[in-house]
Formats: sequence, structure tokens, C-alpha cells
Amino acid sequence: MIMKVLLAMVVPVAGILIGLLYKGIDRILAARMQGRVGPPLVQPLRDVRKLLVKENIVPDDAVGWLFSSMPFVALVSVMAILLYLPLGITPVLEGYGDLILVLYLLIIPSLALVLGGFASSSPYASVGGQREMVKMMSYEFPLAIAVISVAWLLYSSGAENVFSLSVISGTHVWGLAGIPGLAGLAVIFLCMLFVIPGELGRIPFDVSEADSEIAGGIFAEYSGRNLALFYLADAVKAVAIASLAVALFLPYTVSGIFGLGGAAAPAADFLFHLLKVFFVLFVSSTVVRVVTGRLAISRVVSVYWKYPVILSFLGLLLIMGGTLI
Amino acid sequence: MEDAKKLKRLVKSVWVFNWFNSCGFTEILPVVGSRWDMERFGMIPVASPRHADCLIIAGYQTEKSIRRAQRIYRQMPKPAVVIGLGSCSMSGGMYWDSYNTIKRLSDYIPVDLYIPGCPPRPEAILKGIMSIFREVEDHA
Amino acid sequence: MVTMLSLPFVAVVILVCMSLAAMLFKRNMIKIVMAVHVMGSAVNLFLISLGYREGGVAPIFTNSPGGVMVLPAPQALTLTSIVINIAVVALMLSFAVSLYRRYGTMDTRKMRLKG
Amino acid sequence: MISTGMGSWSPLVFLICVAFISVVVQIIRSLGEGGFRKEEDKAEAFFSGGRLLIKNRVMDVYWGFFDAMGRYYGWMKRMHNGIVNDYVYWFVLLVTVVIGVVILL
Amino acid sequence: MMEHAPALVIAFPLFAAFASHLIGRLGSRIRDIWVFASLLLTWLFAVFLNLEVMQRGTYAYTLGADISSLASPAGFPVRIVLVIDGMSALIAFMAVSVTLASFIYSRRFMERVSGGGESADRYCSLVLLFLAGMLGMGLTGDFFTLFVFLEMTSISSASLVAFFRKGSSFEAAFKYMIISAINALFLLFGIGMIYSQYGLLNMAAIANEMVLNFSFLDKVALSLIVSAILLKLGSVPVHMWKVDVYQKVPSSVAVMCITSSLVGIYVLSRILFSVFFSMSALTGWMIVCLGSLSIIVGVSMALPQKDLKRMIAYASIAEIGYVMLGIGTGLAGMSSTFGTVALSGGVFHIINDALDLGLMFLIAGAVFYATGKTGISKLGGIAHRSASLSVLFIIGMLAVSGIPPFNGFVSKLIMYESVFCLNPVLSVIGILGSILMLSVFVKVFASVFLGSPYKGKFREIPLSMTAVMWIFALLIILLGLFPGLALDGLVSPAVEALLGHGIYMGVII
Repeated sequence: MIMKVLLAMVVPVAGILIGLLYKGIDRILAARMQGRVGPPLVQPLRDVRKLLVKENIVPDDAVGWLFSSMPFVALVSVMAILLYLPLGITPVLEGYGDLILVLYLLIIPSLALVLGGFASSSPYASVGGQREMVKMMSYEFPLAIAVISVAWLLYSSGAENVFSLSVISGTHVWGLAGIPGLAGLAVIFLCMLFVIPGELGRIPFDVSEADSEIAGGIFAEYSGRNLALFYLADAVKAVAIASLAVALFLPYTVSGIFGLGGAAAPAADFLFHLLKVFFVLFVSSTVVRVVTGRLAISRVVSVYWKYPVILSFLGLLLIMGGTLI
Repeated sequence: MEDAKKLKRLVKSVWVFNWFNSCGFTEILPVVGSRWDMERFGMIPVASPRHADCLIIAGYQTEKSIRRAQRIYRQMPKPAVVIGLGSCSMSGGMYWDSYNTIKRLSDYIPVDLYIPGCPPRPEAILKGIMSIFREVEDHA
Repeated sequence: MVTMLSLPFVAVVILVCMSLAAMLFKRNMIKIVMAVHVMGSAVNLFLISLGYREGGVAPIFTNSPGGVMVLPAPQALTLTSIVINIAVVALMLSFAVSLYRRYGTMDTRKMRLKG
Repeated sequence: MISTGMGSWSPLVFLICVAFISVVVQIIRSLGEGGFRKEEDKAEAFFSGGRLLIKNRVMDVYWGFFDAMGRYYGWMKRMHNGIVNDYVYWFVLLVTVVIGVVILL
Repeated sequence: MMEHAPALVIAFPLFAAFASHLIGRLGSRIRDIWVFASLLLTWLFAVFLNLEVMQRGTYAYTLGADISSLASPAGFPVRIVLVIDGMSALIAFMAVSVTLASFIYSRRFMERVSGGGESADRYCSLVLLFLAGMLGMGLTGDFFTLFVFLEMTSISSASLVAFFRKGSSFEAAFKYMIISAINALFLLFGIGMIYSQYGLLNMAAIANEMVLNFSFLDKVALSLIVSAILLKLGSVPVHMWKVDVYQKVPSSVAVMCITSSLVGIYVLSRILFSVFFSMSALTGWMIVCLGSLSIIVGVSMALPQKDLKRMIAYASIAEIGYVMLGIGTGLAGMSSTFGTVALSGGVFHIINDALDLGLMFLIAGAVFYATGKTGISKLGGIAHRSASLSVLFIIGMLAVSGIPPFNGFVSKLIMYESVFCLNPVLSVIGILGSILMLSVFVKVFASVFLGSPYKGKFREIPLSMTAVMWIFALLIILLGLFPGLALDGLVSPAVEALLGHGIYMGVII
């Protein structure tokens, strides 16, 4: 029990550091892909330290208490998600929350972003807020299908307590439903990867913080300390959504192969988990960020509701077919 | 925390807000580009003065646009740095004799650094910014 | 072959179809209210004809002439249903009249609550 | 603490963890600069240097969604036209569907 | 006196309704006290009903002849049986408490909006009639009494809809009255058909007879009754009347209209679980399909709305869709474990839905009270004027769309994880529905509450209205943090009551 409480203290803070680390790596790799040198690895940490020093301006017409509390809520809720996610080891709050809870907790940071944007009474921010809400509506559909179909795969292959994350990250999902199941799951994994840039607001879907169009969008009025909290929330959210994808689709552990016992096994699993998270983030957000340009908001809705939805429904049908045979 | 220590932190990651009229932007682009890459010093262009630490005012300013530039400067969270880019900001440049050009930028906004040139080459811009960094380093 | 016994049920079906047709196609509000009233009486007819017994006598027990009695329960139901039907139609007519006084039209297509 | 057959959820543990995390976040927040020195129109909303004339009116919200779902909302507008006859029409349709389903299946 | 509680629960509001006109002559203060005292007494009766049910389980209360064999001159028993079990006691308790809260809310609300005096008497008696009708529908074990109380609710709520005497309120009342008339007549048609088969009107007795022979006519009767109740509920194909009604009804009555649709859902589940339980697989699937359709159409139509109450009305149709999803899966999977879990999710969602959307309508009423407008484009920046309203709205918004710490999440979690076993697509529709619901309320919150300060006249919201809203909010938070309280205390007896149709029949015969 003490171990669990200790972990509950360490994991969120570690989440922040890992998030900043990934942000740094992401910026370096993106720069290298564009032939640039790219910032030093600790640049995100420097950005946060600089933002903390700056003045924290609250606009006159803004609803003060809401404007300043939303960054706080965003960061707290994102760090809370990490407690429920299996970071290689079994989740810290193992029996106290499940997959649907994580899915809903992922809504809160974007909701805090939107409310913060609307509360800042600037036209840029309210346009950014509406766009973020429309984006949330569009990427939640394929995300829900992906999550439910993995749970259905486990349910139909006879596992109990299907929605609890330790069971999901414990079983090897790929071989469960034969060839059609495998194909369906691959399609759904693709859709999940396609959702991640939308969830994080990376380039093809950064319609809500579009610098060129709406001058910083939701963050137009945020500065100093509040902006630092949003910056950290975005960093931690990348880790959270990527480790959810890893938990669902890549639940393999390393400690078995190397035969490590005792304290080394969880450490090795944790590191391997970080590697997998890096791989997912690199493929889904860094490469896509460098390659594509920004989409118009109505295109975002049709892009998310046309192709990934049909694909993941197809995947779900394949899985259902697979389990029947 | 006095200004010097704040500036030391600020220098490590300068977020730049460009207020450009004419040739200024064409010169900022290569600085952001892959050859001169200002991001290796932690500098990224941002869209809103609320995020900005460094306001680069490029090109000549008219009676109307200087009022907006002043309001943007006031809306930037302090401590902040202002850089006048090109000879137009120093002395009105080649538009010096027109009726509405602002002759000296520092009459309206406290300018920390002027970078001469019409337009200044990217190396000149980077050299200017480096001089600010060095000055902050020695000062602290 | 429509026997004498099932004649009322055929009448009920015709009445219900007529009132539904009126409700679907008539634009005037008063006509719709009349259609509702017609449907109400159709249902009452249906209830009454349920309780009918061949050669039955009115179900009054005090010094009744004896013999087969018509079932009393449906008649009780019909009584309440008639009363309710009147209340409903009266309320609808009052709404229609006040609506006409304010909107100036009886046409259901010119209503303002839509979308 | 409730547990459905498939998963479980305990609000109290969630609240305890959120309380603890908000202490940590408050520490991070206290590292930063709280207020700002009031200047002439420093706290004015940023509008590319100009002055906001029409105060913030949230107009035509979710334009992107309606634009992308144009056809669907066309049907919906026709379906919800507020005419009583159509309400009865939909009810008659529902009755026939329900009778059909109950009798045939 | 207390063993007559079931009859008194219905009779007392009826008596109070007609007495309130007389007492209104003496003075409005006295009439308020009288109505409040009678509502409180009815509330005590309802609480006593719940305690009695917890003690004795399902029991019947007969008006008229006690034993069925006691022959009246005509050779058959003349009696009406009120059956009280876990579910009906819960619904009765909910109806009375919501009416009590909405009455306290409406004292100051109606004063500003429609002026006191004679119309306030009418308001009080109509509200009490509405309550008596809902309680009657909740507690009867007899088809025809169900029809009579259904009519009573529709007539009293229609005249409440037309309370503001404006053009559009009459239009909404007219549409509502036509729909209720058709609904009642089709219900009576179905009851007549069943009566022709079995000569019985009592639900449990019919269920007992029906187990043996289930003929073609019963199927037609079932479909007529179910579609009539669906019309009363406002599930998708026939939901448009509900939107007009909720837009034009005074907000304090809108809260009661939500509870009357939930009583409608109780009646639907009573009929499908306890009477026509042999057809449960088919009807279960039908309710599930209509429920998911309601979620999709309800939420997607709520997005482009321009009027505050009309938007919340569409949201309430989506919430009814969620409850139908839970109840339908309970029906379809009657024998399996996930069916019971889904049913308990559905019943718990009834309580949550009544609280969440009730709070939303009260806030809409408070905004209308303060500014006199309900159009979204005309309002803005109210958060500057009253912070408590915006905090309440945030709580309500998060609760309705099911964000974790609040009660909406608990019932949706239970439902998704059990509806999932019936068909995974239903859970997907549920999750999508809750995210769209969240965006509906964010749009309302942004355009009504945030933005630059509201310029127009902003009347201060009186303490009684804020107190009621805060009670709703505290209940939402309490149910969110301690769901076990409601789940074991109120929901599980109701679920057993619904599933145990054997006990239900046993009480009568």
C-alpha cells in the first residue's frame, strides 16, 4: 500500500518531466527533418522557466476566476490520467478506474482549454474555442470506436473485467481473433494513430491555436504563468494519449524476455513503455507535423467522420467476424 | 526577482513577435529557415504579443501603424526587448521625406537594438540578437 | 363476410381511418380538433361493442327483467372516456381560439415554433 | 466504490488523488509571477493592435460542424417543421413500424 | 392513517389542488403556506411508501372490494388495485420531491413573470393536479386508471404550458393537447383490445392470464400501447411536440415535465417488464434502437439551436434516449447478468437525468427571470453579473455530459459497460452522444455566460431560487461522489421489482 501511495506521488511529477523530454525530442527531430539544427534538448524546460518569470496578464473583459482556473484544471486533470494508465507496470490506481474513465478524463483538458479560450473575451480566442470544440466532436467518434472494439475483442474471447486497464494491457490482443481479427485490429490501430495528432492539436489539426489565422487562437490572451501551465498540460497530454494507445495495441513487456526479476523487471518494463510511447508519438505526430499543412475546420470534421469512422467500423466488423469463426 | 535575473532566463528562450510592414518580413523568413535557423537559440516566432518576449519592428512605420505598434508594445508582458530592423526604423530610410513616415522609432517605443541595413541580411539580424545575449550575459 | 356482430368493429375502423386522414391532411386547426373528437367517439364505440351480448338487457340490477345482461364494465369505461374526451376537445378549442386571436390564422402551416 | 461487471470506478480515490495533484500544481504555479503592472491599455484584448469595437459576440458557433454536416441538417430541418399534421404523420409511421415489427418478428 | 398512504399520496394533492382556489380567496400568503404544507405532507407519504416497500417488499393496496372473490351483485369484483413496489415508490418519491423543489422555485419566479393574485391560484392548483396525475400513473396496477391519470397529467400540463397567454405558448399547448389526445385514444384502443381478450383490466391479472395464451390480438394491443407510451415519452420519431412544449412552458414547470416523461418511462418499463414480459427480447431491441436514435437526433438537433430552453429540450430528448438504452438492454438481456446491470444503470440514470436537466431548466429560468430574454444571441457575459449562476451551470453541464466526478458519469459508465455486451455500437453511440452534449452546453455557456459584461438590466436572482438550484447541485455532487448510496438504497430494489414479475403477479392473485 505504501508503494502505491509513493507511486501515486511520483508518477504525475515524472509525467511532467517525461512530457517535456518528449517535447524536446519532438522539436529536435522535426528540425532535423527540415534540415535545421533544432533547439537544445532542454529547450521546453527553458521555455517553461521563462514563462514563469513573465507577467501574467488577465484581460479586463475576461471572467477572471474562470480565466485563471482553467490552466490549473487542465494540468491537474491531465496528471490525474497518468495514474489510471498502465505505464508498462500495472496502473497505479489499478482497481479504481477503467478505460471509459480514461476516455472521459481525456476530454477535461481540451474542455478546460475551450472554456479558458471563451473566458478570455478575445475574438481570436472564441473562434479558437469553437474550433477546438468542433475538433473534439470529430476525433472522439473514431477514438470511441477504437476503444470499444478492443474491449469487444477481449470480451468475445472470454476475458472478464474487460474494461479494466490492467486486463487490457495484460493480454496480447493481436492474435486473439485470427486473421480477420488481426486485419481489423491493424485498421483500428491506424485510426488510433490518426486520432492522436487531432487530440494533441499538432500541425494538420492545430486549427484552434492556428498562429497564422487567428493569432494564437485559444492562447491569444494567455501569458506568463497561465501559459506555462497550459504548456505543461499539452506536454503531459501527449504522454497520456500515447500511453493509452500503447496500452490498447502494444501491450508487450520486455522483462519476460530478459528474464529480469525483482526490482529490475518493472524498471525495464517502464523504460520499454517509454520507448513504445516515443515510437507512437514520433510516427503519429512528429512525422505528420513535418509533412502536412493545416486543414480548414470543416475539412477536419469530414476528414475525421468519413475515413477513420468507416475504417474503424470495418475493423470492428472484421473483429466481430473473426471472433465468430 | 530583479530584472537582470529575469533577462538571464529570458535570453535562453526568446519568443519573437514580428510587426513587419515591408521588407522586414522577407528578411525574417531566412532567419527562421533551415540555413540560419534561429530555433537553435530557442527562438520561435509567435502570433500574439501576450506570448512574445521580443518585438521586432521591421520596415517604415506610418502615423496610423505606429499607434498599433505602441499598443502592441504595451500589451506585451514585461520584461521584453524591442528590436528596430532596417534603416527605416532608424531614420525613416528611403521614405524619410514622405509626410507620414515615422523618422525615429525610439521617439514612440523604447527600442533596445537597431539593426542597420536596407534590408539587413539574416547574418546581421542574428549578430544583433547575439549582441543582446552577450550584453545580458556580461551584465548579470 | 361481414356478420351482423362484427359490423360495429368495421365502423370503428372506418371512423379511425377517416379521423387519421383528416388529421394528416387538413390544414385548419378546428378540423383537426373535430377529427380528434371523431376518433374519441370511434374508441367509445369500440369499447361499447366489446361488451355487447346477443339479446342483452341493460345492466341495471334492481328489478331487472332477467335474461342475459350486457357487460357493465365497458360501459363504465366509456362513460369516463366520454367525459375526458369532452374536456380534451374543449381545451383544444379554447387554445385554437386564443391562437387565432393572436396569430390571426387557423392554418397549421403558419406556426412559428419550428426548427 | 462501484463496480459493474466489466470495470470499476471509485470517486473518492479519484478526489484524493486530484487533491494531492492540485497541491503539486499549486506549488508549480506559485513559482511563477502572479500579477502584472497595470498600464494604459495593457489589459485590453489583443486585436492586432486595433481597438475592439464590437465587444465579443459569440456568433455562428460551430460553423465548421454544420458546414461539414450540411446534408444531414437539411433533412433535420425538413423533419422538424413544426406543423401538427407532420407530428401525427410521424406517429402513424411509428405505429405501423411497431405493429410490423411486433407481428412479423 | 399511515397504512392508507398509497391512496392518500394520490388523493391528498387532488384535494389540495381544489382547496387551493378556495384558500386563495383568503390571501396569497396563506395559499402558499397551504400548498407548501400539502406538498410537504405528500412528500412524507411518499417517503413512508419507500420505507414500507423496503420493509414489506411489493404490496398492493385495494380501493373497493378487498378480496377478489367478494362478488358484487354482478358477479365480479369492483375494485382498483394500487401496486407499490421498489420502482413505483422510487418514481413517486422523485415526482413529489421535484414538485416540491419546483414549487419553492416558482414562488418568486411566477411573481415577476406573470403577476400574483388569481393566476397564481390557477398555477398552484394546476401544479398539484399535475402531481396527482403523475403519482396516479406511478402507483396504479390497473390499465384504465393509468389511462385516466395519463389524461389528467396531459390536461393539467397543457394548461400550464399555455400559462403565459402568449401566442406561441398557445401554439405549443395546442400541439401538446392534440398529441396527448391521440396518445390517450390509442392507449384506450389497446386497453379495449386486451379487455376483449381477457375481460380484465388489472395488469397483474392480465399478465397471469397472458402467460398461457398469447394471441395475435394481444400483439396488436401491445404495439398500440407501446407506441402510445413512446409518444408520451417523446422518443425520436415523435419528439417534436416535446421541444415546442419545453420552450414555452414556465421553467419551474419544465422541471416537472421532465419528471413526467420519466414517469412515462416507468410506465413503459412496468408494461414491458411485468405484463408483456414474454415478448421482452423483441421489445427490448426495439426500445434500444429507438433510444440510440433519440440520442443521435436529440444531440445533433440541439447543436444549431438559437433558443436556450429549446436547446435544453433537445438535450432532454437525448437523455431520455440514454434511459431507453439502459431499460431496453435490461429487457433484451433479461436473463443474463449484463441485463440487470444495464437496468440498474438505466434506473440510476433516471434519477441523474431528473436532477441534471432539472438544474439546467432552473438556470434557464433564472436567466429569463434576470434578463427577460432566452434567445442566445441576445444574451452574453452574465458570468460577470452573477458568478453563482455560472458555477451552477458548469456543475450542471459537466453532470449532464457525464464528466467523471459527477453523477452523470456513474450511470453512463454502468450503462456503457453493460449495453456493450448487447452490441458494441451502442456504447460508441453513447460516448459520441455525451461528447456532443458537452459541446451543446459549452456553446450555451460561451454565448450566454462568457464574453464582455452584460449591458442590459439584470434583476438580482432571489434567494429562494438560488437555494433550490444549489440543492440540486449539491445532490448532483453527492450522488456523484457516493453513488453507492443511491445504487443500493433506491436503485437495486427498483431493479428487483421490475425483473421480478412473478412477485408482481403474486401480490394480486
